[in-house]
Amino acid sequence: MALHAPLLVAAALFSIGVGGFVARRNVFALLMCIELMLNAVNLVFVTFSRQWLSVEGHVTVLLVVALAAAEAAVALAIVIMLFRHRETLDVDVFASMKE
Amino acid sequence: MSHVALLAWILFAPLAAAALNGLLALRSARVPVPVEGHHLRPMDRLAAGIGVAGPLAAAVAAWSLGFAFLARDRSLRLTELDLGTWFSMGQAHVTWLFRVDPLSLVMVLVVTTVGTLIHLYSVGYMAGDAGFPRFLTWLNLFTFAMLVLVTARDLVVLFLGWEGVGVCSYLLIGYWFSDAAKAAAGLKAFVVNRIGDLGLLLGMFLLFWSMAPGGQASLDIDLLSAHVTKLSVPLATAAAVLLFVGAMGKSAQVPLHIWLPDAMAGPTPVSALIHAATMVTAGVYMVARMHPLYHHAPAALAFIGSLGALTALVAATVACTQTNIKRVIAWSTVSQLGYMFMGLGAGAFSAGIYHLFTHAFFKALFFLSAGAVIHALHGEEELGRMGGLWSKLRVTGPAFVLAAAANAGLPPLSGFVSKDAILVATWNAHHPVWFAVGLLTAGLTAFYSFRLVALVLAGPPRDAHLAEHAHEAGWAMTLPLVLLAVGAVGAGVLEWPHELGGTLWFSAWLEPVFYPSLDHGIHANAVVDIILTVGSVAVVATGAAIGFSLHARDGASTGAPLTGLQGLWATVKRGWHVDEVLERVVVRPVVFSSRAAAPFLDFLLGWGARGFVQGLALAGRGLAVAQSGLARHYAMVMLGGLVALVAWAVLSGGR
Amino acid sequence: MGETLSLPVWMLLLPFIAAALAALLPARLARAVACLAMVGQLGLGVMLLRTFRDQPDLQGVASWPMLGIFGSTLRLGVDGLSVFLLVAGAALGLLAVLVSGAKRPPAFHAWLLLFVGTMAGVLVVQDLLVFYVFWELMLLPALVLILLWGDADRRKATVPFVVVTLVGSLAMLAVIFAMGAEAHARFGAWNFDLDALAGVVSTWSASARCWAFAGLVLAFAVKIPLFPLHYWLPAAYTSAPLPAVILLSGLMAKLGTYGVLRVAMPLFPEQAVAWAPWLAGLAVVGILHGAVLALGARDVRTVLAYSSFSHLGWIALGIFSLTAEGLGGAMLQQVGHALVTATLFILAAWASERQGATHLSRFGGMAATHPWLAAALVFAAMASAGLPGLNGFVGEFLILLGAWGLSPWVAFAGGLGVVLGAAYLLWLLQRMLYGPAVQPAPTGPDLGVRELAVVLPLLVMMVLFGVRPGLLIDRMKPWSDAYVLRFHKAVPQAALPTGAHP
Amino acid sequence: MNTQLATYLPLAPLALLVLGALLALLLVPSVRHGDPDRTMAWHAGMVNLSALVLSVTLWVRPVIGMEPVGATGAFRATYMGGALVVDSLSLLLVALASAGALLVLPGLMAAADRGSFAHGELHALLLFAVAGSGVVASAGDVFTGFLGLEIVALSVYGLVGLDRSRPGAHEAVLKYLLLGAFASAILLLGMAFLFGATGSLSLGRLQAAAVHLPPARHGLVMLGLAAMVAGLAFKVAAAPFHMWSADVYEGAVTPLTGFMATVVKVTAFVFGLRLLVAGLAGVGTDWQPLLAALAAASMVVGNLMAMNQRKPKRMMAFSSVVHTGYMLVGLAAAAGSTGTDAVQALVVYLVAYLLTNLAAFGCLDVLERNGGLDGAMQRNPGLATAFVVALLSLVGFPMTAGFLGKYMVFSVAFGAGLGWLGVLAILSSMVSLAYYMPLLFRVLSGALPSPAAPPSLATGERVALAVSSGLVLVLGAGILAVAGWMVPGAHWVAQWALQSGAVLLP
Amino acid sequence: MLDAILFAVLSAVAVAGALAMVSRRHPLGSALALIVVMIALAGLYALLAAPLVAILQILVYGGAILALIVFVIMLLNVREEDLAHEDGLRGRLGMGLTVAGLLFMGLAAGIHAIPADPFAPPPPGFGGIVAVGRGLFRDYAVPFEVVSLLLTVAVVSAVGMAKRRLD
Repeated sequence: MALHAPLLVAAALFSIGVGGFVARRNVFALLMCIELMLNAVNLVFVTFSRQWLSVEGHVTVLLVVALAAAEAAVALAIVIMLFRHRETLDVDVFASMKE
Repeated sequence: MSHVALLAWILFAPLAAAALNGLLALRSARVPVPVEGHHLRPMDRLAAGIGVAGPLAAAVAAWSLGFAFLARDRSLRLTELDLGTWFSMGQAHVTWLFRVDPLSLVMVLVVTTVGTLIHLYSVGYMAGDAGFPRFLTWLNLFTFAMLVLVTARDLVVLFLGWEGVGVCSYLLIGYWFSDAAKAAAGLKAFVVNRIGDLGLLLGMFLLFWSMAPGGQASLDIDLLSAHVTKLSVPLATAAAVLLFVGAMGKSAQVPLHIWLPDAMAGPTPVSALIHAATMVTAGVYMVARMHPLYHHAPAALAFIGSLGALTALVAATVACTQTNIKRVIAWSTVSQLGYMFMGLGAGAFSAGIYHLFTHAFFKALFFLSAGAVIHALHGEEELGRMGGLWSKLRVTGPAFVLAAAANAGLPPLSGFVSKDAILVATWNAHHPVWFAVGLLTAGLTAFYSFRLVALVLAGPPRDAHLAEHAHEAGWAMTLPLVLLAVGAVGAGVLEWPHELGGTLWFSAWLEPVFYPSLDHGIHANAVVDIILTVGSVAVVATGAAIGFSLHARDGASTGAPLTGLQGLWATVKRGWHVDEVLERVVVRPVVFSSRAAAPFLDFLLGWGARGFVQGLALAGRGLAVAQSGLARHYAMVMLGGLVALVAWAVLSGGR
Repeated sequence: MGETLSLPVWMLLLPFIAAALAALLPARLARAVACLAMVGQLGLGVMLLRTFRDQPDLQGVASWPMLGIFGSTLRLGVDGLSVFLLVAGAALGLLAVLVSGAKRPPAFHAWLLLFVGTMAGVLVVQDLLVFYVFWELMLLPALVLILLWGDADRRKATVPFVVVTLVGSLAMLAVIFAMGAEAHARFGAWNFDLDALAGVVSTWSASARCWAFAGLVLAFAVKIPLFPLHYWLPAAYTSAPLPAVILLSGLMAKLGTYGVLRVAMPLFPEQAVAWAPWLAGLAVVGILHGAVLALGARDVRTVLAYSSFSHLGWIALGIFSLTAEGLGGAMLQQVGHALVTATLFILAAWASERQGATHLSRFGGMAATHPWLAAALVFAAMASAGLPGLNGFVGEFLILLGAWGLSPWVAFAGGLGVVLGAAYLLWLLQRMLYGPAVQPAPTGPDLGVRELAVVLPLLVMMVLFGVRPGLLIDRMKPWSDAYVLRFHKAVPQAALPTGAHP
Repeated sequence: MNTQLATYLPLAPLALLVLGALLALLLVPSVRHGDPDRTMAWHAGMVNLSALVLSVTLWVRPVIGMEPVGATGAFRATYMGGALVVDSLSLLLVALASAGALLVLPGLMAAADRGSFAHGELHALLLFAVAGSGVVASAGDVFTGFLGLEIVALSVYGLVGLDRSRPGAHEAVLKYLLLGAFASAILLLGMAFLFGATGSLSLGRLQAAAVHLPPARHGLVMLGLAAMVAGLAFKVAAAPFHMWSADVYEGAVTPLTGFMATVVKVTAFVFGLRLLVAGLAGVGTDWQPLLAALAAASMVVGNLMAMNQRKPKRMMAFSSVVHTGYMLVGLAAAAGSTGTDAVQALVVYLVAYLLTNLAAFGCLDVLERNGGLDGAMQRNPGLATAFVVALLSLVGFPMTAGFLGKYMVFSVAFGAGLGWLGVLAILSSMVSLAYYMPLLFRVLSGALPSPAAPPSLATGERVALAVSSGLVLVLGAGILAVAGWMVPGAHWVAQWALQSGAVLLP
Repeated sequence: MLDAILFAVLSAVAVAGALAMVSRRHPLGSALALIVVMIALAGLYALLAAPLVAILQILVYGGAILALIVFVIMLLNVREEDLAHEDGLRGRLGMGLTVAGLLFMGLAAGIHAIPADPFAPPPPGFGGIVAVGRGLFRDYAVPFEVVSLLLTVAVVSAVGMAKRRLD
């Protein structure tokens, strides 16, 4: 099994996440898109540590997972706050500040 | 007293007088003392004393210097006063160097002598005027500037005098500044003169730089005269013409003559001193002073002569039509100046200067007597309200007639001699056209001179009331008239033609200056001269007769003598519309650009600068559409950036 | 290499110290301090002139080591070019303080002093970076003086003034950086000393030097101002308070021409020669344009502002004629015009406050009501019109003479400025002083003793410098001769104008 | 004390910050007696102050365990096999961060008193943010540094989001968080590729690997570089990754905006220095054009956007985008030069920028609270003067820190063969006049709003503004710091910056 | 060989799940799709000799994080109308995915440039709990500690914001 395939999968997942992020309006969808991107990154890390045969990649993946958790926590807190505030999950509603 | 000291006296006595009077003027202007009638206030007496003493001292010094010169060998008739460097930068080195030689001395004598008389006259004439000390200040200052002009050895110093007299003339024309029109006349005089001065300046520059390669870059008149022959003729011609442009401004040659008639707005003594006797002749003096240059540039001489002839004729015609006594004389002055330049153009420098000399006397007399008339009529200047004053003005009348006769050139008065000399010179210099013009002008001159005499003195008064109260002026005014009359009559002796058993003392006096170029060395043919003289006298006599007879009849109008001439008469009376033409061609465009064009240009500049900024701001607004406030739009832009970066990485990745 | 504290240094420091004092003291004291400081400054200037040797070299040199990041050493000093401007600056500063009303707040005087100090800095430093620093700082007092104490439409006036000036000097900054980087590459250390830079840039490509010269000239042309860059000037001059105007038109404008002489031309002589005819042309256009505008202007301050613009054109013309005569005339005119323009602005301001208006349609007949003021005004106007015997003439004469050396046509066109100059000045006098007295008639007394004490010395100096310009010009001559000579060494003779050959 | 322990002394500032932050968490609930708010404030202030003092002291007098690097007096101490590094640069960043926190603290407390925050979370999160930049400062590998950045980011999210008073706060924090997470993911992707190329994320090994990189791996490095630069560009708000900044700056309470614009940005730049100049020095020629492009884009876009802003805060946001462009010019120049000049210039610019913007935002905060900018010079000369100083420094007017920074950065740009970028920077300075000058004019001669009440500002704010604007002037005066006539603040900063550059060199 | 087939299947599932996730309108649907992706990824990790990571992936992600998300969705008892009415989602998605496709092509090109050398056989215990744990707690203690700090901050911010009654 070669190096390219997993990387391409990761790239695909990442791009899909990005595509979703720029397209969706539902805040949960956006959060999940970010999770998807992070997972793609993890795949890259794992792949390369498989290649270098170093566990550094694995460790990093674990830390990234933690990071993802942290971001998710704050994000969800914000979502709760906003939902209480405006009764909606639509991020496009929050566009009062612009040119 | 040493000659240098005399020269110092000549120069600085008027200056000192000006300074003292200046203080008085400031004082009196600040603390006005009410004037009652035609009387001198105490301060005015003081001012009068100073103001007359200054030029008088100068005159005395000048005469004694003159006699001292006479006593000397003609090659030694030279005195220089060196007051050190004025400024020195690069190759330009200018010194305060004043020099009196026979030519300068003639001018100095004219300025101081006639000047003194006019100062004296104006004491009477201006008595009771609120600004009396101021008037004398400027008169004195003018005398000083004029003396600087005629004694300067360096063209730059000469230029100082040149502009100095210009300023004094400006101040004196606008002396009654509360009358905006009078002040404006002064402004016009100064600006028109400035145009001439520019020519003079450029001429100096040309001379300076064309001498520079030879290492003789200098504006010292004598040095220039010494080296002028090294110049190529075209260069010399150009320089000569440029210098003459200055003379055109100062000496009121067509088309820069337009300021002189308006200058009559000034008090009459001013007209007499500045605009007849002295300042306006500065151009003539300058050209004569630079005679080596002009000899080196015959084309320039021809130009000068032709322009002089033109001026003489045009001005004479206009003079025939004027109805203001002073304007008649003013135009006649322009005409006479043209005469002088015609003489210079013919290379007859001494003749030109001689006419300048005599003209100073009889024209001053003309003006002063006219002034006396005006004084007698309480300021009335219109011929239409004069006439029949002969009986009233016992002194002024004869003086007026004498002045007119001299101006007309009736023998044996001085005017006849000098004018005849010029006519003969033009003929001998093979300029028949100039001669013809000169002759015609002589006739016209006689015509308007006696027209004036007739309209002022002869016949029944046109305004009985005015004539009733007409009175002769006091001694301060009549004495100068008498003395000037003597000069006007007697000055002819100095150059009485050989043919009539005279000797050319005047030419001889000037010979060391113009030698060897005296009258192109043309040996006058006595017979021809006689014929010419007789012819000219005949023309003058007829002109005089017509002029007098036409206007001496009672009820003679100041208008066109023949009804057929009405249209032409009007045109001529307006000075052939030169003023209007210049107004359209020069003044209006300048005014337009100053009021509209130039400000608009600046507006465009500012607008352009602001427009640039506005353009940037507009571009910014274009960018701002992306700043929609929607997170996903921002993300989209970021994504675009990321794609660009990645693409760049990939493309540049494979080394 | 020179001591650390010399007269020029003191003249640089004194205004700043005094400014600090004045800012802290109450109003009356502040004015007194400012007055004293300027008197002291003038005294220092006189001492400087007494000790000044008539040599082309830099004198009263002081130098310190600088922080390595900024350069090697900071040299200060004066030479024939700067010494008189420095003294003139002191005199104008004194004048400005004298005519600034007693009711001005302390800050006003502090800013005035800062203005003088920064301009002194521009004049004495020989390090391009520090020169730039003072050059920019100079703008700040000007800006504040106009913005805080100017008249109604001051905001409109300052925007173009500040923006145009800053843009210009930023162009200079770019050039300075490029040169500094070059020097750093050469010596391995930052160095902005003018002499050092002159050696550095000489190796640049022609096009690079061309751009650099353009950048520098742009910066200076804005201050002069040279023709297309002048549109900020009238508004700034008219809306600034009188003391500020005195310094603006009296000295700051001259610093533009000073910069050209001190920085642009020595660093890039070939470009200077190549561009001289065009720049001279712009100067002439400026002369005529300014004169024509002054002729048409309807506000007394505007007339004087444009007249100042026109006269600065003369100075620029003299410089770009590249002849000893023109240069000398320009240097003389730099001082002479400072004198005349300050006098004119002061007298005009006094006349306006008596008339209660600045628009000329409200003037008239002042010669009758205020004869002494009128006399002074006529006198100053004549000096400004370049009447021989007064201080305006010699400079203009030499400048035109030099201009002819560059090209007769330039001299002719510039000469038209002489005519127009007379025209607009006399037209100004005509409208202010002559004619029947207007209603409402001007109020207030004629010139008082204190006013005379201010203005009489100026008039006397006009005559003095008119009759004995040698007092200034003879001491400038060694410098200008050396300058022109160095120029001839720097460039092929063929490139120089006909008049420039010795 | 025994040397074993003494060798850990250099870690003291970092440790202090972290422990201080954690202690704050304990304090929040536990303080009952007295005024808990003041206690928290004192705590935060003290921790920051001592961190500042400690780091400066350590810079002035290095202790055991800090080996000198090069001849510039720079030093470095490494711990846990290079996982933690304390060197001149890290000390500088800690000093800057804690100083910045100190300077915004009074403003934030005033905001808290107005009911924006609860003091407890405010101070805790502020301390965490500073601790985060401490982590970035001392991170021995890229991932740790990134985590430090995330700590800063998360605490700032918290600070923005906690604000009750401002309606825009929620929207601001939402955008900030979503886009921030997006950018972090991109950054992580780049990091992953970098790891793939070199097999490690430790800066030391990265440096070694980048020097002699097998051509086969080059493409991978470029890929990672592109993605990481994109992520970093978001953190420093460089165009086209800047768009969040305007909205977030507007939404956040002004002192907090100041903190974001200064400390956060400076921290990200230090991370960039570590990653690019130290880690990837070997491939510097590759990332130079990347940064040059970003710099140009930031200057152009920032200027064009700033010109049209009505609200001063948004204007300042875009102006800080422009300044990011200037800093990127310095960073790009650092790639070309083998010497330390460019880094020194950039670091000096960072300091100047930090002080200037703290002063500017501080004044803006107070002025906005007290009747706007117009005519402030008449109402409160002191405050207005501070603001004018800040503005002039933003313009790059001589005798201000801004000029010092621009002078150094632009000239190194010319020196590093980036002349075109230098010229562009000058042009952008010209254009920037178009939006700085109006503010200046408003302050100096604007129409006085009625009623013209003198501003009310706390002593702390007075001190903060005086200190920041004063330091701006001190730095600027450095150019005339001849013969030791005046305290050469610029000299010290330049020295520190020089050493910071030295420690980055391989 | 078996690995290859497994890999292909799992990647296909992952990508399909991802596409499903971004295109589901209701967040719950997306969440379920995401879980599928997670599990598929776990499989890939296992194939890439990262057993521990694979396990943790399922535990933490499949368990914790998504549970959290779903929990919040439930907690807020979002009604249909509260959802973002994603009208025009298809269009936006098409657009977004196109641009993202550009990104993918870029990345793919970059990846393609890497020499595709086959993996060496992993040493025994590679990616096992021992190895990773040793790495985590010895060599990478610092980042580990920092992450703990990070989590603390996150908690503080989250609690601070979530507890606040909006007034």
